[in-house]
Amino acid sequence: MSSTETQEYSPYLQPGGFKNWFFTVDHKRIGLMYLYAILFFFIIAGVCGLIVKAELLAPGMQFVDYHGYNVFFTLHGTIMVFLFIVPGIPATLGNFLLPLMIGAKDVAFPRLNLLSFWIYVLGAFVVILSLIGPWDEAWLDTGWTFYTPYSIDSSTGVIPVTLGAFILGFSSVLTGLNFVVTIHRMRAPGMTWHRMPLFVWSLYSASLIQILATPVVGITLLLLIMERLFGIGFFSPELGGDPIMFENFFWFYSHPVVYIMILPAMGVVAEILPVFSKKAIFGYRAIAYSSIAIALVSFFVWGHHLFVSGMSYWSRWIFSLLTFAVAIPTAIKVFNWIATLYKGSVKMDSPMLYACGFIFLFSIAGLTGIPLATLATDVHFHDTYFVVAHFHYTMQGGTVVALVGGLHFWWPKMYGRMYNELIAKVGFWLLFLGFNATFMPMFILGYWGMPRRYADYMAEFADLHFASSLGAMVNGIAYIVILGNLVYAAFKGRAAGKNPYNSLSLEWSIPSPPPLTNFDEIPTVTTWTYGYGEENT
Amino acid sequence: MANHSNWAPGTFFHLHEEDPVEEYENFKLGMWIFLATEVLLFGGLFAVYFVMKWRYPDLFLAGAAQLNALLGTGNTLVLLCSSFTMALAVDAAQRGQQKKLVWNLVLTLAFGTVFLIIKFFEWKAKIGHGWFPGLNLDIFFSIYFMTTGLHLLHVLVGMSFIGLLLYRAVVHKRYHEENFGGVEIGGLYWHLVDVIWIFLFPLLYLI
Amino acid sequence: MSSVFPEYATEAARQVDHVQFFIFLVMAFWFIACNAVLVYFVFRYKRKGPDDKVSTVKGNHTLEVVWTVIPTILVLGIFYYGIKVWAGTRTMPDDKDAYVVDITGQKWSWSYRYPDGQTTDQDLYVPQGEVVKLRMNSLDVLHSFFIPEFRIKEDVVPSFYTYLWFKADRAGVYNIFCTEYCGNRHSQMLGKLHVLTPEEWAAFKAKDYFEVLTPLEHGKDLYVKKACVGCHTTDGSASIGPTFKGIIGRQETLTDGRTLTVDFDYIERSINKPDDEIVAGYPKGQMPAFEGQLTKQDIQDIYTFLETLK
Amino acid sequence: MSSDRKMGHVQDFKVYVGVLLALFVLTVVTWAASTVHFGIWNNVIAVGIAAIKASLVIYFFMHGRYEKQETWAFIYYPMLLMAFLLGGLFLDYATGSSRTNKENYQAKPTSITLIHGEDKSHGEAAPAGNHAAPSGDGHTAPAGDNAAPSGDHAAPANDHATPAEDGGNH
Repeated sequence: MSSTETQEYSPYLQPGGFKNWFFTVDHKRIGLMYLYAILFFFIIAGVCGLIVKAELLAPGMQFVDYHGYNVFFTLHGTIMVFLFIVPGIPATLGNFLLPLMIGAKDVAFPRLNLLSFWIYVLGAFVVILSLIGPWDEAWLDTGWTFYTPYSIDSSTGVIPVTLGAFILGFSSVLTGLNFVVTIHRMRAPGMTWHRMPLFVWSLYSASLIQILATPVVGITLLLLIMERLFGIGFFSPELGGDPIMFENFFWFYSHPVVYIMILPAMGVVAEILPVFSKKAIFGYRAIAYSSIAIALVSFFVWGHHLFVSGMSYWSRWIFSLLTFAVAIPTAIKVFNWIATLYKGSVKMDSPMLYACGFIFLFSIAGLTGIPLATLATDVHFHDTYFVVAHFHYTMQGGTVVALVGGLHFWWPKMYGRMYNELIAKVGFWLLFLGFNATFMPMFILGYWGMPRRYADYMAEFADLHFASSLGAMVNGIAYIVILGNLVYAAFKGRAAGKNPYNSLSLEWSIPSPPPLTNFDEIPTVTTWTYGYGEENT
Repeated sequence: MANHSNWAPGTFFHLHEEDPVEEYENFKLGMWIFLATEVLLFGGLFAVYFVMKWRYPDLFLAGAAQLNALLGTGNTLVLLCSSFTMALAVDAAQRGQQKKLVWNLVLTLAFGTVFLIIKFFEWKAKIGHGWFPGLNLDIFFSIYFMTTGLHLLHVLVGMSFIGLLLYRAVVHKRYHEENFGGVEIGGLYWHLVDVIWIFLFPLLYLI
Repeated sequence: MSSVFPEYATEAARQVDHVQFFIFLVMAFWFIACNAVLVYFVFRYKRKGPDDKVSTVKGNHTLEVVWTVIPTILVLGIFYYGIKVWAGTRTMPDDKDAYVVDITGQKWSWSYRYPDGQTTDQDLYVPQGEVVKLRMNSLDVLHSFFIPEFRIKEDVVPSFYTYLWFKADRAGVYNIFCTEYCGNRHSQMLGKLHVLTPEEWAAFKAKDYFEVLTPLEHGKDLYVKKACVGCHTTDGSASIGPTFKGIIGRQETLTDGRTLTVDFDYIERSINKPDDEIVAGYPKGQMPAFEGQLTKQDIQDIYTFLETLK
Repeated sequence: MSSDRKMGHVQDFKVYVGVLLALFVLTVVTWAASTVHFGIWNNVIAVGIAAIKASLVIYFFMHGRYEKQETWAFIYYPMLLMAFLLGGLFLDYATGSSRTNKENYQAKPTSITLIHGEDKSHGEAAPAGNHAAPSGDGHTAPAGDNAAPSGDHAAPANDHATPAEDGGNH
């Protein structure tokens, strides 16, 4: 046990009060503030998603008109991507756990960490600002991809949202920068690169992408704003611009950003599996290096978003080949996770349930990516519901399930209280059922050629849409159950010990909730964080 | 900024202390990474430049002919000198020579303002011809105003950064052998601004 | 092989179905294999007590190499098969005698021009068994021309021509979708592709395929085909554009304050150049300019249709 | 305070002056190289000399020579990404993009016309359709997928005027 504190131990949550939260530079509090902000936006975007699904319940327009449907699917996309899932795991669990896992007192630049949180809030405010104004003038209806030339001559609030996304880009770059410097320079003595937890490896590769991809979308959105304000002719065809160039620049950022979303989720799963199967992770270096490999390869593959936009023959040929290069490291990770359970002693608590659910859903997501990478089939599946199902399996089935699993796993560490295990399991199965009921029919809709972003559809697609919309309602209820359980546990849960799941990782060696300066004195790390087999002799 | 005692620990004004050499190395690595993002920001613009040059080659030749290469070369030389004096300023801070540090910072700011003045005349000439963003400009001048405008913004940010360093060096006498990190960071940023102009000058003015 | 795809109508589509079926087999195999092993491990190694004997294996290099090499080979195989089929569908066989149709996409309606100058709206008529090349261009924003039964799709880009080609083997009526988001009525930008048998095709070329419409019916048909229905209602209810109920002879005040009674000249001027005289209170720039697409006779027919709307 | 490791490295004065002179010389060389017309090679030369000047500044002025390998990673990798971005873009544009330019469609009245004053109509609203002022851009109207085995015929023959042009005749 670390030497007793000079003054008695007080968790990081005291002292409270607005001043101490508004000006805090403690990475744990900033992690919590991010958590509250992104869950708030998750609920808003989720409601928008449910409105979209409610509208698709039956052919014909029941609840909203065409413009309303376009507004809500745009809001669902924009808020989910820029405000919830890009900050997502790195900003919440990443901020909270990175210094704890590598044995540091705080991130490299604490003030910059606080600055990037308030830049995030400013960006979120500017995005929400676009909703102020007349219904058919201000509410953005261009889809979260802002494709020109529609986003140039659309009368709706493109400028506030793109400006907000530009500002959020800064917050994401600064967080990435903070994490990379922290991992490079502030690891505890003895914590070599190959003794770091795999969550830190995945945060490192996600931060690399955040740093290197975000500036390109920053300049693209800036050019879009300039084009709308000053009529500078980069993207609009009348002024000699090329709308496909916008697509190229947008997806040069937006494909790496989907790997920012999924890599930390893979890191969380790689943390949960060894703890609940009491066995060392299988192929530590394979998983660590495939995280970095995905981060590097993710910059070469954006062309598959433009397969049908009139690209040249050889351009499609090469981008299809490169897109398959991303499938290999992902496959290696999945195999290594499954091998981790071999000859372990598996305890199916709720975090483990989420981790196995992640593997199940993510294997569907990964495998349905193959027809989208193959040119022959992608020409048919492009911009149909097959793509919608594919990326929801990756984002919701992957990232959100891993985020919720991670929250369950580290909740005792964050708040020092345990959640109700039964409700958590019920919540998982409700989510699993609702999610599959929503998105499995969409694959078949994609086969039939039902295009994306359609407010109304022809009669032959009606029954699958009906089933999918019902599933979406169950999906929504599941989140209410899960988040309610966690929030209740944060206040009234029974006290959790220092290490309820007796994990060997560094963050479980300090009392929970951890004191302000994490470690009394920086620990020297001598063993590997997954040495489960050896100790118990 | 001194740690005000009445703030609770772990807040903006009451940080835990870090070993100065450690902090210096962190600061420098962080700055280099930030420079990488700036390079990619301008990289996106240069990519637009190359694509549009491919699509409208003679439009760009005509546009470049329209620009005043002499002013461009002048600007390049001015920025190179400002980079030189900035490097000397960092060198002076490392050696702890206060007077040389202050003089070099002042010289860098002077070269910066000369750059701004030349840029002002150039833009005034362009606007005189009626090519100003907002008049449905053609591609070349859109790119011209976009790149030089963004670069100008970075020059202004860099100069205010150096102004802050000057204020701290003169009033607080903060920079000496043991604590010159701030000057080095300012220098890195200013050199980046110069490097971007080095790439921008031939592409826009000469070819 | 009963595939979930809609019935294929071209040889190229049949091959695409084969590629997808092959990929589906690969997907199903790996999915079932991985998750069966996972579920087996979960139950086989269920935790019995706190100090179970646990293996300390950390990794296995040969296994790592095996499950890197096998997916790589598999994935390259899929890539090769996919590229070979796609090259067949994408490159035109020989386009000297291809039947070229010009397609123009504009906000929320398709219009087609045939080599002999004939034009149709919304519905495309092509001969069976002949190589047809579609040369596509958009007048305002990005659209995308998609025929699910042929498994072909290509974006329609303003200021550029993009092309698609197919050889329809089976006559019939197929759907046309717009799959690139193009604004308010993106979901209504539909059409039908009629693959005509040789004798129907001969009738179509001789221009008597369609029964001759009276001016009133032709006006009503244009009202639907040219997507006026999207923004102008006939029952008086408000929409993007002014309603057509009782429009003839109505007093309208324009955005620049002038007031005028709606007559044939105003209708013709606002059809050709809508943005010059917008009625106050309605958004500018929403209505595409039909100048050059509608003859004076067409506008006359539309006018006769509007007169009936009291 | 473990200050045994020295902070930063000091270079002597001559290094800085030498680098400055080299930069001046290279600027003049760039200007000279641009006056000679090498066609496409002009771009490569200009970017090459600029890259040399940039590496001089990074290596000496920014003390790049003392930086560890992790910092140099963040100098090289953005350049690699730029190469990929440009490579991906020109893979599409240069190898015969299957988007052929509409034959008589051109961009806005260009600065060429403004200079020679032929087209005084600058400033009027850009008509949505086509413009008269042609500025040759032969590059973008290659024969469709000229890399593709068949390669459909060159820019469409003139008898199919663009649909928006002549009225539909029944």
